[in-house]
Amino acid sequence: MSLDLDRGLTEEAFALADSIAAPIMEFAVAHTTVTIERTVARLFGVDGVDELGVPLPNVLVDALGPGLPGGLALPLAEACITRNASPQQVAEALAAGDATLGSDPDVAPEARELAARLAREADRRIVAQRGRRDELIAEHGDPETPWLYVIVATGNIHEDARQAQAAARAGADVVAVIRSTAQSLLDYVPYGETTEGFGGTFATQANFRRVRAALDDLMPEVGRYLRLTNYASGLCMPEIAACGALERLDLMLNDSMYGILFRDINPERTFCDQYVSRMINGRAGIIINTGEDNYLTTSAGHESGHTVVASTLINRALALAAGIPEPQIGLGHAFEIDPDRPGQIMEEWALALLIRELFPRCPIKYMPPTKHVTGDIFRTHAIGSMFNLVGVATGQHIQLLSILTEAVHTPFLADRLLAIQDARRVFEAARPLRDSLAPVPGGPLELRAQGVLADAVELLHRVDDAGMFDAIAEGWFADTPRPRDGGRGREGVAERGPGYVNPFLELWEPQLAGWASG
Amino acid sequence: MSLDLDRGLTEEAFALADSIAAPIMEFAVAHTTVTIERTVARLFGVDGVDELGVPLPNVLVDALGPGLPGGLALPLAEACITRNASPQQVAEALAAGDATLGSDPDVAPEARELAARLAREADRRIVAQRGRRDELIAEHGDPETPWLYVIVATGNIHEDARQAQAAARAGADVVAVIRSTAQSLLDYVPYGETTEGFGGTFATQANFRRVRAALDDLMPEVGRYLRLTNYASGLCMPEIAACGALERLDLMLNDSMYGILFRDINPERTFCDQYVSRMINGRAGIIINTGEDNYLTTSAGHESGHTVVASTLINRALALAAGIPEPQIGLGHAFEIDPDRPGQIMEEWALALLIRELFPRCPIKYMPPTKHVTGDIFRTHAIGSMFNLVGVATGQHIQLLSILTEAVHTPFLADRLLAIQDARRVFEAARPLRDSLAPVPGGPLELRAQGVLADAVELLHRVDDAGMFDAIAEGWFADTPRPRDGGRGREGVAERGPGYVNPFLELWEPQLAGWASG
Amino acid sequence: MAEIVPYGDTAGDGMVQLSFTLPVPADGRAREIGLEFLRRNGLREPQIVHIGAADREMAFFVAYAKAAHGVDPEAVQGSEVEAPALGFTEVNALIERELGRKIVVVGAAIETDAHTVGIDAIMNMKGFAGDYGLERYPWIEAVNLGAQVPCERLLREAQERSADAILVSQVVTQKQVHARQLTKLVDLLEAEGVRDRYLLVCGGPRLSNTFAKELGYDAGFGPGSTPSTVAGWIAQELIARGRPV
Amino acid sequence: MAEIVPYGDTAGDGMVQLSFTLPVPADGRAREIGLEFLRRNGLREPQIVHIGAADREMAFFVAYAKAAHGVDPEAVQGSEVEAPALGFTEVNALIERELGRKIVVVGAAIETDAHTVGIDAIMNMKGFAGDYGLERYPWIEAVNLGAQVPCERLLREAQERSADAILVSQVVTQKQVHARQLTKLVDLLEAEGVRDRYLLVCGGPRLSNTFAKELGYDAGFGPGSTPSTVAGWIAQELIARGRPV
Ligand code: B12
Ligand code: B12
Ligand SMILES: Cc1ncc(COP(=O)(O)O)c(C=O)c1O
Ligand SMILES: Cc1ncc(COP(=O)(O)O)c(C=O)c1O
Repeated sequence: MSLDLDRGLTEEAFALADSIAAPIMEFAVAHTTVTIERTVARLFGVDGVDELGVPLPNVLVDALGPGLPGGLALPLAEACITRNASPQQVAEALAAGDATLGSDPDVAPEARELAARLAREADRRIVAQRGRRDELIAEHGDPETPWLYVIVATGNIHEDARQAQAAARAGADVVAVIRSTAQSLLDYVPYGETTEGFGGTFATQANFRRVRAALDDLMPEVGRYLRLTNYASGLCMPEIAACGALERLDLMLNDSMYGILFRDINPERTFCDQYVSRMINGRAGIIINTGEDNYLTTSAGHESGHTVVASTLINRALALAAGIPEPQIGLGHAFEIDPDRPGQIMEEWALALLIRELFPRCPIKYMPPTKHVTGDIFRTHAIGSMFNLVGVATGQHIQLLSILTEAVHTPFLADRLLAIQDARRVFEAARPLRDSLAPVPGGPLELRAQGVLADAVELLHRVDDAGMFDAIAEGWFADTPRPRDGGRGREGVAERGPGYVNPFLELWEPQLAGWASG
Repeated sequence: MSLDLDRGLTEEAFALADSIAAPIMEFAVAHTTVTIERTVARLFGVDGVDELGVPLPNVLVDALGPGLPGGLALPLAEACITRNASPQQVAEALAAGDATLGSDPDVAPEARELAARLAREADRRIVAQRGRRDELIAEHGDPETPWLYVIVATGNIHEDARQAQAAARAGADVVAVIRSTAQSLLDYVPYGETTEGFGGTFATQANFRRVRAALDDLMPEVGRYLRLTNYASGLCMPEIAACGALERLDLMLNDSMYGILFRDINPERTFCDQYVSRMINGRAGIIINTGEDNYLTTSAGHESGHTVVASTLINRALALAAGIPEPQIGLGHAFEIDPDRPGQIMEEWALALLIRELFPRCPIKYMPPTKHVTGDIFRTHAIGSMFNLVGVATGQHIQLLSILTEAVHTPFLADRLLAIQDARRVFEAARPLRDSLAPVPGGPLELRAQGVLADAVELLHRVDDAGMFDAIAEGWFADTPRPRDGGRGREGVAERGPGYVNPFLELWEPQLAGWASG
Repeated sequence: MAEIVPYGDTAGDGMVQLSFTLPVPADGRAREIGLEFLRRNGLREPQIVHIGAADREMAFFVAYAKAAHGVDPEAVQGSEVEAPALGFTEVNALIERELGRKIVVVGAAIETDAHTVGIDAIMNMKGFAGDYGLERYPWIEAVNLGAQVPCERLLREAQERSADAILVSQVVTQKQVHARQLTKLVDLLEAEGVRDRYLLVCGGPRLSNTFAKELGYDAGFGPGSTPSTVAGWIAQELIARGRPV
Repeated sequence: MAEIVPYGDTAGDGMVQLSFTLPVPADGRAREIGLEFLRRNGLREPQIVHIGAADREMAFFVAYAKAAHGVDPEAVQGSEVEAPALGFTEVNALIERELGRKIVVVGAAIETDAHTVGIDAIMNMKGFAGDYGLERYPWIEAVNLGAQVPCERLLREAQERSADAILVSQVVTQKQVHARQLTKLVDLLEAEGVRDRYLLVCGGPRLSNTFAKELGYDAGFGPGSTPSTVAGWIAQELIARGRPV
């Protein structure tokens, strides 16, 4: 299956996306945020909470004071040297009121060295997990695409682990643990294994570890590598990315705009955070997943395909700029046009094929129908099956399975089973369609795909002219206007001053292939 | 969507089918059967039952005695003249033991004339119903294809009528009333409105009338012509066809081999009966539906596509030979490959497209998955939805809707509703696919279709060589061997002797375009 | 009126379809366990038509059975909100004529709930399924506070704007979080002694009018609600309550 | 062992899914009528998640609710036929060793039932899902009489061939026609005083071993049965009964 896309137009689209990304990257590399600094603490090995339940990375960065002068790395390293203690011990002492963050010029050179060493150690741990993944894949095998991606969302990590195993036994390739409502608005990462959540389970490092172990245990039984996912997006993107890197998550939801549009997080904050979080994801070999599917829940699906395409191009440009190679850029899109609309299936097919063709090397992620499904679970199941057909016929890489109770509740154990069984059946039964059918030149499907691409390029031109911050403020994405100075978390953004030190950036930034040239 | 079919091969296929049909037709035109003679009685206006419940047409033909000398028409007409009575009155008198069938040479010429007049009257009634259908279609409109065809099967004709109306309100275009189990083995047509049946409702003239009226009443409300269907196949093909003609059925299941293969009816009997019943169907403007779908319930669907194709070609040749024009030949085929088989959807698509292309002017009828569906009603519903997609994408004319409880029970009211809603949605959503996608030359789908056609031609060659009676005896169709002299109802076949008179054949046979030349 | 029972194949057969998962292996004993489960729950003539393994020790069942009890529709109280079938123009005309001033409406998705598409559909210009939203009504002043609004803030805004009606959306229902959050708002209004000042309305896909009333709301709107129905009901109710101008 | 309840979202929640049609219009009162119907049938915390019009006076409901009662799996009697897990070769070897003669089996779809695919799957050469049918067993003489065989004829054939086992298929179940027809055969055997002479086995997609036993059969085989299980059970049972050679 292949569309007759205008090469000139696609090249224009990629160039525009790079041009749009450039000013964002300029802003990002010039700033830091509270969560970026907390990430330094986490990667230095700081974990746990104080007696009020405040995570120690927050205790440290709060101690740093507003403006985050110079960043956390040096003061923390200095304190380590002065107290001859580990970062964790310093944090605990600080929490107990027994310490302050040093600013001792005498030990500065030594501190820089310590910071650099701690960073290299963290980097080694991350790279080791990456290597472990490669080993396990070699040992247990990698599933065919589309990968079957399911979510668990009980609120209780132990039930989640059990249901993740059930799903894997049934055939799931990727398991995502959905977060509890509103976690993305917390300016800290909760701690420990959790058993209470609404609409999902808290993303914590311990919870990651719990489900990771459950899946690792099962690989010999199911005979394939099982992937684990969680969400970076929110107010703690880089911290969660760090947790994910340490606990060997395989994919992470990481969108450059999701927090802005869907959680009213400040745009400047998000653009800084996504950059560093993506750098970590990239280093960890984690596939990022972007969230363009969400646009179609607040805008009409059949009118907004071009916003999805434009956004995937921008998300890709920003991911490349953060050092993520294309095989780790899982751009998102969705089967989300009203099923009662005449021609819907053809239009979905066209968009899915367009995304596939635009990004041949990306593990694109296809999201299921959600908004227009109803409590008629039979109808939802059938629509989901059609989504599976389009997914395999257009060669999607990651298929987030549609659940028949999408409009009712977070998936029951058996709901997920039905979804997996349907996907397995349809993928096998329809796989040869991809080589069997081709778009009729000038037919409705090809025209639709070409039209969406043309509209996307037109939108990219406007965004490029206006600049990304203004485009978002105008509500051009997801019909949701977000001003540059609005939203949560802006107070946590600070300029990287001249004395700013971040040994991770020193380690990783130079390796970037040069974002401006994409 | 169009397949690159070898014109030489398709022409060969049609020619072989004609050649296979010829000896069958030779046999059919040389014989009559008890039900053919009872049909004469019915069309002469005889209806009702005797005090033991035996239908009067049976009383008459039983009186004729074995060998059916000369046919019923003349003796009955003679009795009418001698007694100055209508055929109905003669039949009643006969049943009461007050009359015999005359063989009075004196009135023979007059009787021939009366018989011819009675036949012309019956023909006028049939033609009037046909005209009425055309009027009603002009008035209320004809639905788009694929027509939504559903079955009702409660056993009680009044519930059937109610459910037929509910289905029509929901969007059904064609309603079939399924017959009670084993009616096809009755060598008579039951009488009156019936309220007891198993797995279906008896096909009686009164029952036809009851549902016909229910649908006619609803046309103004739903704004389209509503079609009614029943089954001719069995031991009473021409009689039921006559009832259908008189009560304005619009479609009738009428297969030249179904009774033989699936009801173990004698092959000679069936070939005679199908001929006369089809002549009546043709005259009545009724679309016949053949039953190739059934083959795939006793044979494996993925191995037997070519038997379906071969059979449609033979069924078509026999229908043309009985005077039915192509727009009334609704050849049947089915979506019946095991859904767990890799490539199943591609193979189904290939077969559906092949049938569509072979018979561009026939209102082909597409039958749903039945054998491989299970009590997992969610799975069955999703498979049915895929069947709907393939149906509309390949341009099927009549789509017998899949029911989610196919493997459980005859359809509940709501089961049918879900089927209709799914079909309506998918047909609208996927209609443009037909003009959007084309088979890739040399791709798996095209190769599959070409392979099935080649196998069908090969089978036709073998059948042509062996002759149809032997082919059936060998079990080449539906994996079910049926010897020429086996099965039910052979005792009801008789040669048309030299004195044989059938005014209907005299009326209709000369109009046939000459079956031997197709 | 007499009791009615479900209609499956024919009138009076009482058939219902069920599916459920039991923590037992999907082995040779599963069918009888499933049947016994159904019988213990009062279902008659149960049939298990499908058993699938949902995990090693989990069996998924699809079943049909006859309900033991019917229901008398006449005896059932409660229904969806009954609003006058008025359109955009009529509602505005009604407010102008009967109240002579703009109705002030404040709305939000409260507490942890970030789902705004529902409340937006009712309040924003664009509306829902071709029916304009409250913002477009010249005789309604509609203020949509958006997502995850704490109850305290919603009340403050309502007070500052002298609202006539408070509109609350709740979409996430897992572990009854919606019931808790909706109750919190009622408690807050009562604690401040201002419950009577507002028409208190909630909506969401898992809410019903009856349930809303149980929680202390004046009305609850379920899935598929349209702005004009909501507007019509509010106008009618304010007029009926003879609210001073 | 303790009682178990259904597992929906989490352990112990007791959730079941239902769907049903009530003869009421799908209007504003339908939801409450549906909820009351569920409550009257003992279901707890019912939720109606979908209402569709199945006709003018017919509403189709999809619902979720909690079951009021659990079930103790240990206390449940009965199970599918327990046959030795033997394959083709083992079963033949067993018959040869223990009986030393061929087992004779006569089978049919009886009375009005024309569905032969099930009995063919068990008896014919080809078998089912890769498992050979009884005809292929050198130590079984299998006679398949086909469709719509009257009970009288089946019995006659069994007598003439001195069958060890009679195999009956019943697929159509509407209005309990299968129960009637199966009972007819048992009655006939008893009337002739030959019931004990045969292993009497039935099968079909809506049959269970327990139900078959209630009707007076020795065993009943449900959906997905395989020839080797049936053959294994018959061989084992004949041996256990110490049937004279
Ligand atoms: C869109 C969507 C989102 C978007 C929301 C974007 C936004 N700005 O609103 C995003 C992607 C951000 C999202 C996130 C989450 N969601 Co969400 N989401 C949905 C989805 C797909 C559609 C909801 C929707 O927009 N419906 C369309 C509107 C028009 O319908 P409606 O809300 O019913 O509104 C109508 C009526 O109810 C009524 N109404 C509604 N409110 C009000 C208020 C008043 C006053 C009145 C009068 C009427 C009224 O009128 C409206 C018009 O008719 C549903 C699934 C579904 N199909 O229902 C899940 C769903 C609601 N989400 C769910 C969950 C769990 C979440 C998350 C927690 C995790 C997750 N699964 O992603 C997060 C966190 C959200 C949070 N903190 O609350 C669950 C809730 C489960 C439950 N019952 O508890 C659902 C059911 C999906 C599922 N099966 O898991 N979600
Ligand atoms: C194929 C089929 C037909 C074919 C039969 C061809 C033939 N030669 O058998 C034809 C087209 C002729 C037909 C006709 C009718 N059928 Co039919 N048919 C089916 C269908 C699609 C598949 C049945 C099948 O072959 N299954 C595959 C076999 C392998 O499975 P099985 O029978 O369950 O057998 C297994 C086990 O049960 C067991 N088993 C079965 N028998 C026995 C016996 C013994 C001794 C043992 C040990 C084991 C055993 O072992 C087998 C292998 O595992 C079903 C729907 C479905 N998907 O179930 C409807 C179905 C059975 N038919 C039905 C009906 C009503 C009819 C008709 C009355 C009307 C109609 N709808 O067309 C007619 C009349 C038939 C009559 N007089 O009996 C209904 C029955 C409803 C009910 N529960 O009462 C069904 C369920 C369809 C429906 N939903 O309406 N049918
Ligand atoms: C890109 C992305 N990030 C994060 C989330 C989840 O975020 P939250 O935890 O805020 O619901 C989603 C959910 O749809 C998403 O698409
Ligand atoms: C062509 C044809 N005729 C007749 C029938 C129904 O026949 P009976 O009444 O024997 O079940 C069918 C059912 O599938 C059929 O396909």
